[in-house]
Amino acid sequence: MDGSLALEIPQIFPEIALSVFGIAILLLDTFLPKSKRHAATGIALAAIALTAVFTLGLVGEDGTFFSGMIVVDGFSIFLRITFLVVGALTVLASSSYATRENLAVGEFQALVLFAIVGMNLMAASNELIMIFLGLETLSIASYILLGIKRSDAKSNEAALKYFLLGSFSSAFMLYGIALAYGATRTTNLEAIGREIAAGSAGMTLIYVAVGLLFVGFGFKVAVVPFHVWTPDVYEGAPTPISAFMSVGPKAAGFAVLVRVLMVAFPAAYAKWLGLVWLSAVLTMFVGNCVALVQSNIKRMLAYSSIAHAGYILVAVATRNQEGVAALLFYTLTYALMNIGAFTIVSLVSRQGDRKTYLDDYAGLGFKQPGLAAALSIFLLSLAGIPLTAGFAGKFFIFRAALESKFVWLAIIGVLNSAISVYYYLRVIVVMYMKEAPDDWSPVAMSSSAIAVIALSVLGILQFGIFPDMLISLARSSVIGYR
Amino acid sequence: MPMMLQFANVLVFLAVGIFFLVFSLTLSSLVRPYKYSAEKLSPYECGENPVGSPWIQFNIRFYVFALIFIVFDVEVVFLVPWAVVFKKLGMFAFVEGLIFIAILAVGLAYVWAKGDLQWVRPEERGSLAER
Amino acid sequence: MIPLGFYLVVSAILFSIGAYGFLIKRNIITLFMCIELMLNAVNLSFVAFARYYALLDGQVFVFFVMAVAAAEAAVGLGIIVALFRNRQTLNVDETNLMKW
Amino acid sequence: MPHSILTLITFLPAGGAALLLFWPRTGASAIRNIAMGVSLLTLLLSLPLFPAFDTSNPGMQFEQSAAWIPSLGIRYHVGIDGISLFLVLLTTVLTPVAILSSWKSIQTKVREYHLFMLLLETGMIGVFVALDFFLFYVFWEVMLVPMYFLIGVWGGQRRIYAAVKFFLYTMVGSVLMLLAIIALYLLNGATTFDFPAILESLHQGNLILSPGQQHWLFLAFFFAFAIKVPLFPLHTWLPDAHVEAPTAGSVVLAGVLLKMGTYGIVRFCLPLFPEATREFTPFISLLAVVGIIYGALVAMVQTDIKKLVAYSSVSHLGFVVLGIFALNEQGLHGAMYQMLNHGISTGALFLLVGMLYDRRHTRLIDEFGGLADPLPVFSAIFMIVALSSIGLPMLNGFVGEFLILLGAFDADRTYAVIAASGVILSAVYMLWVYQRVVFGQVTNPRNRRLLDLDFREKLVLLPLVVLIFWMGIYSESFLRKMDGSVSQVLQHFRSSAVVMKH
Repeated sequence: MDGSLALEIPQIFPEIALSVFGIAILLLDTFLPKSKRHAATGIALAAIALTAVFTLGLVGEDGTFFSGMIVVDGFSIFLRITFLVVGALTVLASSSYATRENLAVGEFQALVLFAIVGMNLMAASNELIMIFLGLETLSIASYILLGIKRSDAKSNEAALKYFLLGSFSSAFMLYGIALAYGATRTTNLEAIGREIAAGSAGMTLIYVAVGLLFVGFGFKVAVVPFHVWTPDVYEGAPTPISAFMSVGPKAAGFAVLVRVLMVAFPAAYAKWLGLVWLSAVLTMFVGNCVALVQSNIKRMLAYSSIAHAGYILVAVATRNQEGVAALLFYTLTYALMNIGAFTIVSLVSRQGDRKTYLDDYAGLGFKQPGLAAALSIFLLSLAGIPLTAGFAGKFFIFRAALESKFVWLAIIGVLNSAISVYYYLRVIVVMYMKEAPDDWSPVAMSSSAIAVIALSVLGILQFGIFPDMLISLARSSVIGYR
Repeated sequence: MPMMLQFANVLVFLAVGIFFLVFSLTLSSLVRPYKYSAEKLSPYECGENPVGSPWIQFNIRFYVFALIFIVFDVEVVFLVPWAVVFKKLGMFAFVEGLIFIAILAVGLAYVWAKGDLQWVRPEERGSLAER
Repeated sequence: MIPLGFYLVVSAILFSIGAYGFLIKRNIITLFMCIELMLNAVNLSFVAFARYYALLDGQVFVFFVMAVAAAEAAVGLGIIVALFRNRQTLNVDETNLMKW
Repeated sequence: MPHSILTLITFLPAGGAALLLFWPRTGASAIRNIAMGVSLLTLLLSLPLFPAFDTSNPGMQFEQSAAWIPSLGIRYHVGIDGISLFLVLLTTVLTPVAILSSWKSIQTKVREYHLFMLLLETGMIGVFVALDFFLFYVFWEVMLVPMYFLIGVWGGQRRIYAAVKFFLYTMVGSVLMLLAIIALYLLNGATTFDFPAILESLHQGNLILSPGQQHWLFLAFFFAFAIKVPLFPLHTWLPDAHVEAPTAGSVVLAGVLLKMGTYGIVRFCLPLFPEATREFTPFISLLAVVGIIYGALVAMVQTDIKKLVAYSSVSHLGFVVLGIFALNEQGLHGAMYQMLNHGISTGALFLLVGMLYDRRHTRLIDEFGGLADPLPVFSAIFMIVALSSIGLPMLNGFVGEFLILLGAFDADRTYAVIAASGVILSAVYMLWVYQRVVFGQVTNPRNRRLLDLDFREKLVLLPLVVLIFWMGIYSESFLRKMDGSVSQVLQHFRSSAVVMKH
């Protein structure tokens, strides 16, 4: 057995590489003199690049490995790449942030790498145990990242709230796993699917299990009614980490949700569809309507990210390949726009994340046109205006919804995106149509932040104007998926 | 129903235990004399007079050590089963185990280098006064 | 021997106690303990199932859960310590810089 | 004529905008010249379309089609027929006029202003030339953004409110249209977003829409267009937007943006959903007539000239919709013609109001009076424009309204009669405001020493006045170009109606 296992190690090279580099960065951060520690960023980026190479090396090696624990398929590879993009942008954004807030850069980057490991394992896991481990790796890393500003009470509070609710939700998820295991004698997703199909499983247990799992994942991806932690956590967290939290764990959570629901519990579709449908509608409405009245832009983006989780749930509900492809497209592009927006927010918020209110953006439009234009593009993309990736993503999702006859879900969705335009426009209004205060202090830019913003803008326009490449990729990677 | 019988045994034990407890306590309370004095009512402090409140704040360091300890204590959970079937698994598992231990060792080194194994962290020496 | 149902009921009760405590208690450490209680309730049902089906993987799962719980405990205590250093309180009602 | 002419015309302004983006913000005059030059070049490029347009061919001309998002069957497909030809020309004419008109009045953030102006032109032309649903929707939405900024940044007191209201109204309408577009695409076998192709398969009977589907799809499309027109109950965004927008913005808004709604109805609703069109015609004509009367009456009581003009557009667009839903040649011809008239005369009116405002920084009617004395040229042109918007024979307005009433009379007499009374009302408020502003003694001393129109302002108004006369006298030369396409629309309409029957 050992031989075969040893042969399968290449399948998790990406994760191994990330972990090794993460540990290396930690040690460097400890033993190197302070002056050399900023090297961590470069190393982290190198690690991510290397991992990307390994991941792309897996293309075409579809199959399950480590006795069914790990699955390699287009879906998981696409997601792994997505997570690497998220990670790279986060690393870039946080390097300048960490120096500004004088935090330990090394710890920061290492933890981001560990978080990526967790997300990758989630995307690639074919096993409830692996899902749990990946999720916890991600969660524990993100607990620390949220609280990394040890002397800042808001950061502590964000970390604490996420920690308590996070572990609370993992308990629910675990219980769901336990019941699924009890009902089907296995924790392997495909095996569970087979057992249920064979009718040799107690359906009551299965339904309860699905419900509990949905609660668990619902917390992670912040869908109503499990969203209450989101605004506080995003507001209190170090801004690059808010960005990371709003895209990385969300995408990973949705990936797992889709895989579990479609591979393990297709038989319970009729049951979980109701959950997803209702939760999607609630999530869109609550997210958008509460976002309308926010004055703190970080909270506003938090509620907007809740709303976007709602759109993604629409894609989940469709349960067809179009839907999953749309989900992949959406999570990647959403990552670009949200990280971009949060990066600008963290720049504008100045040292100590103080200026995060709408009024702090007054007059930005003509004081620093480039920055404001970029933020406008991100916001318009979030609002789903054509020629931005946000529109393309919504377009694909609603197309999938209509294709599987979810007309009302689609109508509610588009009306919500019309509502959302209002609060995204509010920021643009303040930037361009209000005069700057007299005590205006220019926003300090940093090369790495500029890189993040530029990359995001380019990505958004690229995938917005010519989405063909990406959507075809997403489609081909979900072939035969469900 | 054999299982119920097993429970019956438990019940008997329970009853007997409770009986002895109640019996001995009541008996002693009946026979013993009642003479109160300040010394007797004070919490037992080796005959010394109690100083200050018993509710004192533990030094936060204890928590730090506790949570460092937890990690290594869980290590055993994995090492014991690994050690038990160690021979059957062979080289691959052996290497894996070593890697596992090595990672934890790195963790220990990290904690050590950060100065968390000292009772008073170097950078906190200055602020020791108000502790 | 005791039927599976008993264990499941016990674990369900423990889990509910944990969840209930999490929702009503105010001291962070207590919340923490409630979560641990829930995790161990889950462990109980895992072991019970594993024993019942005479499968080992359920018990292996328990190991992982324990390890993860320990790691969470470590991080959680760390967060709590940091919070206490800043706020001198462990009452969740007083950790309310941000309100939704 | 190169086959990519339309693409050139569409994206030339965008290119100019890109140029401005990298132009130093200092040197406003240079920026103005660039913007003016680009828009004039666009105009020059678009003028040859008029003679080159083949009257005998009712179909699409100057077509260009290229794959854009193949995996979804989305193509970059542009082309014009007799219906869109004039709207494109109208856009290319009005944009330089608008830019020239804001030569003096816009002094802040000049670069951004002209940047948005040019982007807006690209968006507007794009809407009229796009033949792929997806492309159409993209232009339709993107065009909102520059307009939103034009109103919101360079507008009047309540500009932000007006801008956001304008954006949200259109947004709500168009998202439903998006769903309808996707639905149409899926019903047609999820192969193409190409409008002619979908229309074809509809006529071939490959695509059969059940009455229910037609019903809802029509409503989704029509709602979006009706907001844009705006049709009576949905018009409330218009006065705000018009009053708050800068002069050039109002000109473009009234001149072109409103036409997108009516254009969309003619282009998409009629051919695609004939039965639903029939089903809703009485209701919509009613709304149109209500709009005509309501707009006229409200315009009558306005104290602000600009608001008056704004409400007059509500009334005029009511005529256009009435003409369209007369569903016969005269009506549709009249509607098409009236679109252009309204674009020109209302545009001119807004320009005149703007010129007054530049002089007195007020638009209240009471502030003026006896302007004929200090401002003879202004008053003369104002008279011509007012008469054209009333619909005096020999001027452009007459032809359109006459044809519309003719068509409406065929369709439904009562509506035609009521609408006719609307014409009289429009004469009342126009002449009344003219009399109050221009005739009589100079009541307000501040008006005594006003300077008459300078060369630039005359230059701004000249093309519009010329068009007013030309279109009034040689209307045939325009109608002939439209004829083929208009009758084809109606014939599509009837033929597909027949297909539906069986």
